[in-house]
Order: sequence, then structure tokens, then C-alpha cells
Amino acid sequence: MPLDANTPDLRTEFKSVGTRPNRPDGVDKVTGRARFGADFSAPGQLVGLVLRSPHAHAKIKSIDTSAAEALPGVKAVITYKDIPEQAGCDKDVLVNIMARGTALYDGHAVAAVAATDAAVARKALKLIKVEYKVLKHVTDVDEAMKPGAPVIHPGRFEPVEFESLETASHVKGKEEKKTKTRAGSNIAGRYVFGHGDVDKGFKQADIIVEHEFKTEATHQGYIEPHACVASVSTDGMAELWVCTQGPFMVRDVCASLLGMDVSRLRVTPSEIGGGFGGKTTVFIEPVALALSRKAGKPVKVVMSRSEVFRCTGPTSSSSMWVRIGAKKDGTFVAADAVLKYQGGAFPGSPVEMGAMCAFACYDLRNVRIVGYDVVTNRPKQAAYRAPGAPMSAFAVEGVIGEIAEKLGMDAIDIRLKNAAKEGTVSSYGPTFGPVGLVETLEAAKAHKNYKVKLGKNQGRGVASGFWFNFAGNTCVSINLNVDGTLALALGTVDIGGSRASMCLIAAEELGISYDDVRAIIADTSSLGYNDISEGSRVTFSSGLATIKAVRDLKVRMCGRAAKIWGIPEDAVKWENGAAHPAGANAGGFDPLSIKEIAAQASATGGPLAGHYEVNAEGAGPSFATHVCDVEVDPETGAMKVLRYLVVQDAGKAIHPSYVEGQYQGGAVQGIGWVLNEEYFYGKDGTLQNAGFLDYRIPVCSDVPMIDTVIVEVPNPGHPYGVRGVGETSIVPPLACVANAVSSAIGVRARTLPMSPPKVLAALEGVNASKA
Amino acid sequence: MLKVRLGGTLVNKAGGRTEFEVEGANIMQMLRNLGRTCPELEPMLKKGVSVAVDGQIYRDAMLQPVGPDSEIILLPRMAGG
Amino acid sequence: MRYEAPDTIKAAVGLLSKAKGTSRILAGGTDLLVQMRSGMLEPDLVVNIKHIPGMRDIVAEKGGFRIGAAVSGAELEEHGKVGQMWPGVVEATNLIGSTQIQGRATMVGNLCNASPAADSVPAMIAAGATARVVGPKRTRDVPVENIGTAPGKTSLAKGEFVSSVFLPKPPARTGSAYLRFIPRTEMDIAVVGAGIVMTLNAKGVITAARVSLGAVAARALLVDACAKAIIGSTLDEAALDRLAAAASAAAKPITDKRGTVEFRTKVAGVLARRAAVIAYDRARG
Amino acid sequence: MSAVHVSTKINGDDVEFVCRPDESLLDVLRDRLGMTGSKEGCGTGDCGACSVELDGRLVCSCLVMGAEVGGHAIATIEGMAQGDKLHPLQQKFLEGAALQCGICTPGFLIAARSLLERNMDPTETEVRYWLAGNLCRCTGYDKIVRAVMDTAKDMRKAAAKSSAKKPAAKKAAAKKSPAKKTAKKGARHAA
Repeated sequence: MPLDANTPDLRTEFKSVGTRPNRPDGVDKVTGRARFGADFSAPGQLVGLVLRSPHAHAKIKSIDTSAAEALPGVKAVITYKDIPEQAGCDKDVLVNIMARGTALYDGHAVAAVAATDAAVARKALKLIKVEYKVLKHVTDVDEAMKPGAPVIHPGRFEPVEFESLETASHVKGKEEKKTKTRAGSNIAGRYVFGHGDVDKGFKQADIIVEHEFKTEATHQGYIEPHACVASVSTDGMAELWVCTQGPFMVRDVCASLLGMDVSRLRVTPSEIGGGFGGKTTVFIEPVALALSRKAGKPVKVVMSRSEVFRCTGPTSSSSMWVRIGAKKDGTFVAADAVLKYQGGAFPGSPVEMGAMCAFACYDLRNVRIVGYDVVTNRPKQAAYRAPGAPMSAFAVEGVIGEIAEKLGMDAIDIRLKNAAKEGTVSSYGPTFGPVGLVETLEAAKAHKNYKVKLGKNQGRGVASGFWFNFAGNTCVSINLNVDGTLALALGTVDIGGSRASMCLIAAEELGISYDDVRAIIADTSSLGYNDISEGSRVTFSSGLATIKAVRDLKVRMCGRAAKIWGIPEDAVKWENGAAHPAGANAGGFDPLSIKEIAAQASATGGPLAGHYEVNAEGAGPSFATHVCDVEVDPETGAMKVLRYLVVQDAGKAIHPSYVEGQYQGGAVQGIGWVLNEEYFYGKDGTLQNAGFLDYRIPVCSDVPMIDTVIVEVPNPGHPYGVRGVGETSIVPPLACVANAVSSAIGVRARTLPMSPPKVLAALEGVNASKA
Repeated sequence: MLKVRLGGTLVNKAGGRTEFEVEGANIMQMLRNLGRTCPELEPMLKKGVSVAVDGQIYRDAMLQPVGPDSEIILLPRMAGG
Repeated sequence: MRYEAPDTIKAAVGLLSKAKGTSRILAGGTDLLVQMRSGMLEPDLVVNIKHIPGMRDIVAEKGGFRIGAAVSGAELEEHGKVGQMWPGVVEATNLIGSTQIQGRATMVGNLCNASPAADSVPAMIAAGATARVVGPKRTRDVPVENIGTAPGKTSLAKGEFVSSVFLPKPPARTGSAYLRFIPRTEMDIAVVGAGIVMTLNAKGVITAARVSLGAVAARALLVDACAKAIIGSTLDEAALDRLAAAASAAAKPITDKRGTVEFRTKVAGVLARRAAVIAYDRARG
Repeated sequence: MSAVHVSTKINGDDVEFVCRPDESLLDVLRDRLGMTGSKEGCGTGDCGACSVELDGRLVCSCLVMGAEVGGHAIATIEGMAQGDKLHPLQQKFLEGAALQCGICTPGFLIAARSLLERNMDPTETEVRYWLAGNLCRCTGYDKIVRAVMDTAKDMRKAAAKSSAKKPAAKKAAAKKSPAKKTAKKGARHAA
């Protein structure tokens, strides 16, 4: 059979894949040479700054920029008028990057300036006179759903009937009582998932546990603030250097917002200082381009940390209700949930994904999830690592933990009893193929951490989690250099070491050394369209495309060998970094190594390269199980995480160190979410903790070592069996820690963050009820 | 005939109907015919949906073949972080 | 904005007295630069006092120590002897911020920033420290509790600044301790702070005590009721209970992003009790 | 605003610059001197990405005025490797995958070096408290802490070897002032 890029090759034996070499971009990053977003500069660049609304909700009656424009050194001042609406652009994104008539949240951009230096720009901002009429605001999701709540987008959303959590009557067996919202609604959507007959199911239950839960919004918390340098020439040709997870997305969105041909805008991604989903949209990029277009000079815009918190996407806050029924033996017979996520000032909270993930870990005959997407006067939510999943898992896994306690069952056993496996009809519809939840549960149970004896005020929690994983558009090119080394061009931004993984994959396919492959992240004019580095898709999709591109190159190299030997192409095969005659009757030629073929390339028909373009599909879902031990100080509510274990299915770990890194990083982000991280709003609807001092992400001394176990249940959708690994790790921690606290001091936290004041208050409640 | 199940928002858009029978040899044809059978769904389908075929979720692969025995479920468009 | 780095107190006082608009002292700068950065503060004059002789020195005086206004937390810790004499004060100062902040932040800056949550202030108050205030008219020594008056406000007159803090020689069998509560293990502002100094007689009976609470009122409090609660006792359970109750009773906190009234009130008692136990052990040696 | 003329030493080299008094040392390093290895994550001393040494003392360069560094010595990430030879910490961070996105890495390296200069045998608790002023959002700190402790181990081995020749190294190994402090800080919270 003739060799081609699609030759099926499900590999199980590996030489390079699975090893832990140094990453190709590593030395630049430990020496400070790597260039991140704010490290770019263009000759003659101006400094751009954005004026932001100090109000949570206000009509903008007028904007007077004349005084700012008159200030020496100011080269451009823009408002929404300078970014006229283009046909077919995303209106919500347009409104979010620059307010049009109404400021919808504290920090909403209102105007921007470009000046010769930062001091002048700061002065100019102060000279812009904005006349506001402050409107009533709402930042809480339940408040926003109530009749009479201030309406964020008058007339935009149909009033819909919604289950009121106060009664949650539709599932409490009583007659269906629903609240009707008044005309004009903040409910942007209502979604239903599930199958079977929930009410019948609950009738079979020996035990039913139901509770309400709330989680506060948390921010992705990447250490690098958004930054870009825009340069628009008078002929309309434009360059943008930017830290983003999706340079092609930035190019296309900016072009459509500013009415430019896509071909005129070239976006070069910098090294990216963290994203976690928060850099999958645009904020300052179109503003910088508009400033540069008006000023006729390059403009650099770098957000301050407080801007990052006030106006870039945190994830949703949520209000949830979950009810699960089980038999005495722990078998779940029915599950029901109502999820309300607020997505900030615009529709699009990840409630649908939260709903689909909520019960995905379990084999349920009767399941129903109702989700609401709600708008409030908060910044537009942006994707955050497994968007929507951690909140619903917090509620569901918490209820399961309580059922296990009440039945006196082991927390892992009850999950094993109900775990989804190959052939399970998932709670969101599709039937699962080969998946690894059972394997993660068994590995967790066998781990030494699960056997450690606990002391006073100490407790252990368990939780599992699910994430879909995505694939998407991906283009890869690989060029054979004259010396036989290879240049690999990728279009997916490297957010956690993916260049190293791609080099390992290319080396594996070719049977050569890792050091002979060099990977770069290309700009948007050098490769076809690549989707954003999101959805845990990079190692899967770019890995797949790299394999196929290399196979394309192998075909061409075998072709050259065939020419040189004067035998048919299909009589040549590729092995261990060289072309070989396929079998004795092909002829007794010595193998031609990749170096020899490279050396003769020019003389035998020209340079050799391989490429592959695909809209990849088939990313296998991934499951994880976490185990956590905590100790609580009963007098202060202070909590210490003593041990933490992450067990997750990676399908196949290409570079195990960076797989572990994803597990550990996701777990600690989840720990921050449950312990201290929250968006804290004042009565006036302004954010009170827009800085790393009071938005408390975990510091080094807050956490222990994070133990990891990599489970490998191969994904049939990938030649090496790879599954995405980036996101699932943040799904279980919220419930895992909450379950541990419950077992330590008998207090169940159902409102996040479970900061010391809340834990102490809950403790005193318990003691009071005892007394 | 293909059996197509709906999930999420699509159900409300389709007036509560959760299953349809339509013709089609691949996802694109299936969606086109579904749109004809249930015009209320058109806008959503245009906006983009994910399609789960036998457990595998496809966001864009319109030419993915489907058959009478395929398990086909329409889901909301999904994205990750 | 003008930047000056005079090399005498006289010159510094002269600059501050003549200055129009707002002027600020630059010692550690860990509060000043944050306030400037956030736009909260746009000083017309910044006076760097680190070039003035003595500002970076720790000198023995009357059996105690005089600590210059520009001595950083790290320098104070590495001095060693101050920490042996006043462990509560040095530990409190070393709790301010990260290792990086310790490399710059000063005790006097912590005092003059006048935050009710300042870690070193309750410890200094408990230790009976005095601040040396230099100014155009005269030089005066002021009990540290009289420097801060309200959040961000001090009793210093125009042209005045604090040039040093004096920690007196403690009597025999004296112990000091400071504890604070923060949500994380590091990098936070105190939600509650408790500084205690006590002196025992040969029998281990507490003959004198000073108890100061931070972050539970508009300024650090010196709570006599707490001292009374333990004086005359050997810090038995009953005394500790009285102390905790008195501390909680004295707390007049607010609810904000860092803590609630209920939490601060309760934990003020918890920390006073725990700090007292440490101080007592140290007093017994 | 009257600009200030400053002469200082950065990574051993004489450097002169002019800056406005409201510019931080970090602004000067990045915008005036093109030394972008020190990163700005917050500008308020809360993230440590801008860590440098000032006269051998670990500080946040965003909390130091550019105008005040005249006559002082500054050490930045750009000066950490000697020629083409990486510092042992840089090498270990690389091998141990102690970085993911890498934005916090220069700050961690400068802070970790400052710890190991004072304490060549830190416990995990001491490492964690010393580095608590450096935020990392990618790694969960695990591989960073391991890299620092592994480097310390290597340096102790090296010191032990050379101490046979020159006893000075032993002293260095014995020096433990911050160890006490970090341990105490640990105790504070446990209290």
C-alpha cells in the first residue's frame, strides 16, 4: 500500500515520546531574553492608555475630549465614534471594547489616548470630561433574575419562566410553581439537558440529598497583563504584536471590528505569560489599532493589574441547586440540577458546558439539568480553564460526598459504583467511547495518600471531574534544512511547553533525535488558520497535524530516494531516520539517511517540506479524580492543605513533566478558588479588590507538593492515543477541598470561597446547634 | 432516515421537540434538512452547533458521514479555556 | 514632582517646611510607590532620607535600642540583638509583606503610613516604644500610640518627620509576642493583630502588661482592660479567658473585603490568648 | 517634572540614565535601558516578577525609585548567567520543567538565588516562605520548589568537595539567618 500522510499508525512503542527533554524556548525564559507582550517595542511608538468607567452602570451623556486633544504630546484620542459599527461584526465584542452610550460595568472602556509618553497620557486621561447619569446596577446572579431588577439590555431578552431556587418546587414533588420575570429580562438563555424520567427515578431512592450552592467569580490570574503594539500604516497595512492564545482569532476579530481586509493585518504572537482562557478574546487590541490608525504612529498599550481585574474576563459566579437520589447500596437512581451562571454584562456564560459536565462522571438513567445564562453589571466573562465545569462539579460532588457520608460508604467506592465507562450514555447525550474515570478512581484508591492516618481537625476529601476536550482548525509546516535538521512551524501559541511536545512527536515519526527538530510559533501570514490555544486542544490537534505533516514529508523523502535509486516510490519505506528499499526485490541499496537526502535535495528536485491542514476532530474526553487532606483551625477557621493528589487520564503523555505541570497548576488554581479567590463588589457595584494583594491567589507557602498520577487510556481518535490534559485538573478541587473540610470539622461549605470568616461562622452555627 | 436528538437550547427553539427524522449522508446534509423540517432551528444552526456522532463530538466537520444507525445528537457550540 | 536626597536632618526639615502641596518621605518606599502608582497620591516633593547619617543605623542607647527611620525589616532581623530583647517587635516587623518587601520596608514607615492594620505598630505600642519626631521648631519624643490618629493620618505637623524609634530596656523577666491573622500564609494585610508584653515576678506572677490590638479599630488600640485581665495572674485558664473576652470586647472592627465584624471580634480574643501564652513562656525564659 | 540624572552599576557595569522622579527602577530597566527580563505583573510589590537585587538585597524593582539608585549596585536576571554558562538554578529550572509560561521565572530565579546565597540547606517550608512574594499561576509551585531544593543539594555537594581545599565554603554552607526567619513565619501561621 502506498505510504501517505493518512497511513494508519496507532503507535504503542515510543522512543522519543514519553521522555523529558529541555524545552526549546527554555533558555530564553530562564535568562530573561524571551519576549512577552510588554517586551515588544516599535520605533517611534506612542503610549496608549484607556479611560474606564468608575460606575457599575451609567448612561454616558457626553464625552468631551477637546482638552485632552489640546495637550502637547497627545497624538490621538478616541471614543466609540472612532470605531463605527461594521456590518457582520460581533456587536457584544464591539460594545465591550468601548462603551457605546452606556457603561455596563466598573472598568468598562469609555475612551482612549495615545501620547508621547506615559506621564502625558495619564494627564490626558484626566482631561477627558465624561458626563455620566448613574443607573441602578445589579451584580448578583439571583438578584439579577428577580422581577424588578435593573435590566442591563432593555428589550433584548424575552422574559422567560424560571425555576425559583427559593422554592425549587418543580422538583420537590409539589405542584409546579414558577416565578414569571417581568417584561425586560436579564435572562439571556435557558438550557435543558438530560434523559429518562427524573421524578420516577427519585421515587426509587432510599436516600435523597439536595442543597443550594453559590460560587463567586474568579479570575484566570495570569501574571502577564494584556499587552500589544499596533502599527497601522497610512496605506492601511497593519502589524500587531500581542500576547494572546489566538493570534488568528485576534486578526480576524480586529479586522471585522475595524473594517479591514484580513490580508492587511498581520498578527505576531509574543511569548504568552499565562492565559487559562482569559486571552481567547480581544480587549485592547482593536483599541490600539484604532489609536495607531488615527495617530499614524505605532501605539503600545499595556494593561495595569487593576485593569486586568476590572475589565478582562473573570469566569461566571453561580447559584446552583442539586438533588441526587440513591439506593442503600449507593447506586444513583436520579439526579437533578438548576444552574444559574451570570456572564457579566453580555450573554455567553458557560452555563451550557457547566450543565453538560455536571453529571458527566456518572452513569445515570434519570437525569435533568436546567441552566440559565444571566447578565449583570460585571465585566464580560471570559473562558477560564474548563469553563463552567468547576462550579457544577462543586455542587454535584459535594452532594455525592454527603450521600457517601450518610450511607457510610467509602468516597471512592460510591463513585466506582456509578462511574461512567465505555458505552455509558452521558448525561449530556452522547455515548462514551473508551474513557478512564474508573482507572483514575482505582489509582487514587491504591495511592499511599489515601491510606495516611489523619489527626485531630484533619479531614480527607475526594472528587472527580470531567472535561470534553476540543480539537479544531490546525495547520503545521515542517521544512527539511540542508543539513538534515528540521524547522517545525506551528500556529498554536505555546502556553505550557507545547513546542517541546511537538518536537518530540516529529522526532518520533522520523526516527531522529529531538535535538534535530526546532519548533517556532508562526505569525498569521505564514500559516493557514489555526484555532485558539484553548479547550486542551494543542497537544492533540497540533500533535496530530505534526504527525501528518511529517508523514507528508516522509512520502516526499521516500520519493527522492526512489528517484536516486531508480525504483518505484512504493518500493521505498521509511525507518529509523532513513529511506530503505522495501524488501529484497526492491534492490540492494544502502539506506539513505535524512541527512543524505537533505544534502541532495537541491540536486534532486529542490527543497523538501511537509505540511498538513485540518479541522481536527476526535479529541477524547478526559476524567480526573482528586484526593485532598486538610487541617482546620477551629478557633479561626484557617485551613491548611496537608496533602493533594491528582490522578488524571492523559491518553498518552507526550512530555510527562508538562503533563504533571498541567495537573499541578490546575489543582492549585482550584484550591485558590475554594479558599480565598473572589470578586468582591461594594454596594456601589465597583470592584473592591482589583489587585493581587486582596484578590488572593495561592502563594508558594499556601500549598503542599501536588502529587500526580498519569493514567493512560489511549484515545482512539489520535495516532498516539493523546487526550487533552490542560483543563480537567481544575474541575474537582472545589468539591475535593470542601469535602475534606466537612470530614475534618463537620461543616459543609456550600458558598465559595470558604474563607476563614465563613468557615468560622459555620463552625459556630454547628456548635450552637450542638449546645 | 437519520434519527437526530436535540440538546440544550435547541429543544426550546424546536418548541420542546427533542427528536427528528431527516435524510442526509453527512452532517451538512443532515443539518440542511433539519433546518427545512424545523425552520425555528435555522438561526441556531446557522450560528453553529456541535454534533455528537456515536459519542464523538464534531464542531465543524460538516462532511463527516452519518447513517441510519448513527447516534446523532445536536449540542450547543462549545469552546474551552 | 520634585525628588530630593538631603544629607542632614536640618536640610530635610527645611525642604519639608518650605514645600508647597503634598510632600512625602521616602524611606523604604513600599507604601509610597504603591500610592503613587495607583494615582491615590501625586506628591509635589519626595524627600529621600536614606542619605542622612543615622537613618540606617541601629544603636544601643540606655540599655535599649534606637532604630533609624530607614532601617529595613531584613536589617532589623539580621541585627539579632534587638530581636533577643524584643522578639515580639522584630517578629511583627518581619511579618510585613514578602522577602522582597522586607528588603525595603521600615518600622517607622509602617508607623507613619498610619494603617490600622500595620503589623509592627501594636508590637511597638506594647513594648512602650517612643518615636523621635524632628521638625522646624523642636525635636520631641512621642509614644508611638500617639503618632497615628486615623487611617492614613498622623499627628505630625508640617515640616516634621519621624527620624527614629526607641525601644527601651525591658525589666527582668519580660516577654513579648505578636500574632496576626491573615487569610493566606503570607502577602496579606492583617485581618486582626495582637501584640503583648508582660513582666513577671520571681514566682511567675504577671506584675505588668501591655496589650495592643491592630485592625479592629481606626487605629491600633492599647487595651488596659486586657492588661488588667492578666496582671496578678500566672496566666491560668481563667486569666486567659478574661484576656480573650476583654480583647473581643475592646474590638470595634468593620466588615470589609478582608474580614467581618464577627470574625475580627472573635479572633481578636483568640490571638490575644495565643500571643499571651508565647509572651509568658518567653518571660519565664 | 524635573528629570534626574543617575549613575549606577547594573550587573557589574557602569550605567547612566536620566529619568523622571515618578519612574520606578522597573520602568527605568524596561523602558529606558531595554532590560525587559524583569517583568511587571502588578506594579504594587505583590507578585515578585520584577525582583532584582539592590546592594545584594532582594527587592521589587517596581517599589524602588529610579532616582534613588545612584551609587548603588543592581543585579538583574540579565546578569545571572556567566557568559554562556547558566547559573545552576537556571539549569535546574530548565531540566525540572519548573516553568510553564515563564513570565514569573526571572523573578523566581533572582529570589531563589538570594535565598541560596544565605542558606544553602533550606527546608521545603523555608523555600516556600522565602518565595511567597513570587506569584506563579501555572505550575502550582511544586516543580519550582523541587528545582530550588535540588540546586541547593548540588551546591552543597560542590561546596563539600571544594571545602576540602578552602574552608570558606563551609562557613557559607553554615550561614542560616533567613532560615530562622522563614521557619518562624511558618510557626506564626501555625500558631
